[in-house]
Amino acid sequence: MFHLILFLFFGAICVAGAVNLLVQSHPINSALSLIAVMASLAAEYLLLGAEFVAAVQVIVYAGAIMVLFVITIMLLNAGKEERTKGSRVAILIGVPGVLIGGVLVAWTLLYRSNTQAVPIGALKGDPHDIARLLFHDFLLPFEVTSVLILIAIMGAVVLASRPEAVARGPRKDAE
Amino acid sequence: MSITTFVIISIIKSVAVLGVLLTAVAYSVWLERKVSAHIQNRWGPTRVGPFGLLQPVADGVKFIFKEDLTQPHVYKPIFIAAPIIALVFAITSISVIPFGNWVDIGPWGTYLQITDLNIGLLVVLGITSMGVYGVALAGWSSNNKYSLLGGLRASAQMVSYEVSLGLSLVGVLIITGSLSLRDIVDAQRHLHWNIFLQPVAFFIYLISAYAETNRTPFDLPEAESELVAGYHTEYSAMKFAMFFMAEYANMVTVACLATLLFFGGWLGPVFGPPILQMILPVLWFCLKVFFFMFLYIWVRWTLPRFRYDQLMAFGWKVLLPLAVANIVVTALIVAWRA
Amino acid sequence: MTQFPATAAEPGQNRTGEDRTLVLNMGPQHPSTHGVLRLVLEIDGETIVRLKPEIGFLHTGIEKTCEAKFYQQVVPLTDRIDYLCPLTNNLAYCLAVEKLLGLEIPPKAQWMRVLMNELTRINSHLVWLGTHAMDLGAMTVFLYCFREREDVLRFFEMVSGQRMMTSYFRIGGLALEPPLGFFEKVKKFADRFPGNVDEYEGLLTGNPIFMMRTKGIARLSAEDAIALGAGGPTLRGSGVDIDLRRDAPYTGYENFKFKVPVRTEGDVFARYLCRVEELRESIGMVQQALAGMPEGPIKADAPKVVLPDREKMKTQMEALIYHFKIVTEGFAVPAGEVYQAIESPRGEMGYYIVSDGTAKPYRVHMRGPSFANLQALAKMCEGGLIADVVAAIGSIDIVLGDVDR
Amino acid sequence: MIPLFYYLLLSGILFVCGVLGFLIKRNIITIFMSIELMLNGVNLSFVAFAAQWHALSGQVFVFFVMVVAAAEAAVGLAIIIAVYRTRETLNVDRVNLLKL
Amino acid sequence: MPLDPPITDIEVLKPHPALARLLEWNVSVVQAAKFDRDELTIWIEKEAIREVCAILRDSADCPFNYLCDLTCVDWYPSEPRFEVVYHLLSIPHKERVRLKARVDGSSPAIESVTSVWPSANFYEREVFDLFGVRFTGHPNLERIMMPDDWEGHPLRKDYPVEGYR
Repeated sequence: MFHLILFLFFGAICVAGAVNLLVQSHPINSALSLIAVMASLAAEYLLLGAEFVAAVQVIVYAGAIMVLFVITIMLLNAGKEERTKGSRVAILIGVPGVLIGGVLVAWTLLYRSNTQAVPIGALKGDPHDIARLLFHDFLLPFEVTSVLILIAIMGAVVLASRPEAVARGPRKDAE
Repeated sequence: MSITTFVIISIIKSVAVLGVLLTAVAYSVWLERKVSAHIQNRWGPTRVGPFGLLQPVADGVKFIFKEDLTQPHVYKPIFIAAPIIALVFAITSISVIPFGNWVDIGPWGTYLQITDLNIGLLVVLGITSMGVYGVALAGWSSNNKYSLLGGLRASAQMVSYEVSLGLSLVGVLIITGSLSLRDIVDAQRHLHWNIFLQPVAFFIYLISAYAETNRTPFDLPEAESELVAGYHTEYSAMKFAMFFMAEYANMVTVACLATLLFFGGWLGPVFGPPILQMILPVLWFCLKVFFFMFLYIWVRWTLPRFRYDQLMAFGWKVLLPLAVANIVVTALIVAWRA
Repeated sequence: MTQFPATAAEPGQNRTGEDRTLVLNMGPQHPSTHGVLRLVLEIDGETIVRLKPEIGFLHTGIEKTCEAKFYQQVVPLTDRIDYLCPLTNNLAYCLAVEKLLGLEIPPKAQWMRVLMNELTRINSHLVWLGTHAMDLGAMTVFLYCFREREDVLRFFEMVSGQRMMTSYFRIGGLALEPPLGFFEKVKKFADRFPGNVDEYEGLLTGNPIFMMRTKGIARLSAEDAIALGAGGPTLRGSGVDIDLRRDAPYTGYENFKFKVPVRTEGDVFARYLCRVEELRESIGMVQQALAGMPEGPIKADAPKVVLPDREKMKTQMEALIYHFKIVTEGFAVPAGEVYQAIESPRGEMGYYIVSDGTAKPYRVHMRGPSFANLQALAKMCEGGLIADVVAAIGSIDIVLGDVDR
Repeated sequence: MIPLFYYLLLSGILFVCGVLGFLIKRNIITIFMSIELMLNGVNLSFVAFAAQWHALSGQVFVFFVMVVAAAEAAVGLAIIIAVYRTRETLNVDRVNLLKL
Repeated sequence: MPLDPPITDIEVLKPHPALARLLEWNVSVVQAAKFDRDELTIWIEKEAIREVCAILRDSADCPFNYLCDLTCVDWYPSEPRFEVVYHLLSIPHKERVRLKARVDGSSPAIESVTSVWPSANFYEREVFDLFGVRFTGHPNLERIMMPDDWEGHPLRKDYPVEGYR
């Protein structure tokens, strides 16, 4: 019961944040609501017993990725979103389509809701076990992603630095 | 233990820890003023109470009664939210810090800790990493160029140094094999303090922690000689006080963490009657934390500050490789021993 | 900081293409502009693209005021120009008028002038050192410096009754005899002071962070320094060996032995070292002045120009008449013009006085060393970072009263 | 005991919100954030299924998703900055030409 | 110490390096010279001032490479009303010389020496601000001390002490 209340509480924050992200016109507000979504998702993970995932969610998602977003918004001084007409097709067909799809999925889930309830903390997301899995069974994907992120870092540096700075090489101090 | 007792004890513990933390914050401000004064041939606060001991109260009253300015050009919701965010995250991170061992109070016994998570260290890191938002948003929402530069600097600095801070702790984790702060302390019994096993990691941690808490020589986000007051240029009264408290609360947290991870936490000689045995560990813990606070203040009033690019270069080109090397060496030794 | 929608902010607003720059207004109220200086910075990220000093916030029209005063009434005005070295200003003015008059100053007055002038240099350099270090984040040095500065100000108070606006040097000599016990106190200070300088240097000179912040920062080559009219330690830090105390001695500086510290690097650290070395040389000169202080009168023997002693005025008719005449109608100065330059702590301080033969100066112009040094700032900073601007401002040691006059 | 489909429902809602944001938002940064929202929704179902089937590999997958998201954010935001530098706008409808 | 009478005979003053260099270059630019109280003053044709400065700066045996000061004196009501005064210093030889150029009051203007010494920039702006003498060829001739919308030039002798009201 207690857990259900907690679930509902954080679930409500999640949904509210997600909706707020859509409604707000200023990107910084959207970013903040996304942070709220992520933080409450971390709480949901805790409820599911995935402690480590929850911590990483906060550190990586809320603490690093979203900081990048916020810095970008600050750096570009992004103002209020201007409402251009844009591609009508996306809105006219996409939005109802998505809504219908969402309703369908929900209906299916509710209709075939014979899945068991998830026992809280039944599966401890213990760092020890996760490490064993990550460094034994999933070693290759792990290494591949590490290469991926290295490439991403290099790509980001090249993309974001100015063209002439790249051509010139690192800035030399006087002499 | 029934759920009611649990809730009651938890609430009592939370309130007690919050009270202790806020007092510690207030008195670290007093300590800073006093120590800096003595470093600089001054007296520091002397008027309010004996040795100026009531100065924090006077400061608090002053902050409350100051006019709370909200400039017309600020982005109001975030301008108000930013100091709250900074303070809340700064205070929350103390929740998993253990102050001492098991204590028995009458029929009940408890750990001197609000909650013991087996990923306690990660929680502290996670929560402190959220503290960036307070600073960044304050800088952005003030709609002031100095604030913006301060906010950008702060967020870049904190994100960068978080990397080396996190990596410096990995060595300790490899040795201990646990993320729980209590386990880490327990592993340091018999003077096997991590400072002896992981000296490099300790210094990386110390330096990164200075940068994380924006203290001299890394206080660039609020470098008053360049950016007036950085991200809190436009803040006044209680909103400013919140940033101020957040800074000192972060200092306390970081000092606690240093004590727990490298200096054996509450471990120390314990003797005497039971009541003394209960108090002594807390005393050792407090003394060690006090030492780190003093170190903070000492460094601040001795060193000049870095330049921004030098700071970033130092973080990425010196601390990060050092931390990685430390991890590799530690891992190799541990593997060789095993 | 958006208080001044000046035209200067306009050119930076070109938000087209690659060079999007931001105009940052540093000052007039900013902790590290050392007064009411406004710097319009055009920055690209944190790099300075253009720097433009805007001055005049302290302009009080002293040059105009001088034209309406008697010669002796100008002395207190000169204190207010460079408020960190009031005695240097007094000295420059008095020397200029004495040159116009052709007055001979007795030796004791000259030696006292050197003594007080060097104490003023110490005072000024201490303020510079403290604020410069504080700009770079080292706050403790500031209070150490002000501790010693307090002693120096006490000496000023002893001789003149004022801590800052001393007006101690008068045309033809000094205002008063130094009080009893003055020399002993100065001696004690002079013996102690080198140890204090070691203390400051201990906090800064070898400090790696301080070196990182100052070495190679805000470079100024010797050619640029000369072309931009920089003076004093700013010039000597760039390797130009000039010191007017040695090269064009005035008020008896030829009797003193001192080294002129010169560094060739031309960066902030070189200027810092020059000034710290000057602190040591100055205290050496103070000691020489104390050791060789001659006896004798402190005022020139020129009753028409120099106010008589109080006692004489009350006992001798002639003295009373001269006193009355000097105070009410001043003294006529032969027509002509002089330019008297002396070495102030900041560089060449020149007083250009034109006399038309009456009791009031026809034109007084002060060549402020800070005014000249400020021009070099843009050259030093462009291409550097914002944080370097702070170091550069500190290193040229400007006083806005001297810039704006 | 919370039924699994509660989690799945929540995850679905988040995902749909992400898609909607992707469709209706015009600010390129917000669109990017919508993608992150979708990823988060998916992560939740991963963790929920992991708990359901007592298989930790679901949680491990979340890590990979996070790593990919981090890489994507780094590169994506760098692209956004580069685009903003040449186009002076963050509106996707004005960034529809390959050439300036 | 009685004052020596000023020497105004150019022939006597010839040995001074600055005057010697100028006479050697072009006799006609030197209007007059005066040696008074150990200081040499040379009056220069105002049209030639920039060239004279350049010549003196680059003079081989005694380069006057440092511009100490640049200011102006208002001799209202006599004409030519203004005297622009340049104080030069030779850093290697520690020699000083004062150059003067007379500018008449109707529309005072003189050539700028910023191309010779960049340091003249502020000084010329100051003279422009306070005396209203224009410097042709100055890169940024605007008010420096007074506000941009100030009326009049305060250091002129006909400027009322209390300002225009």
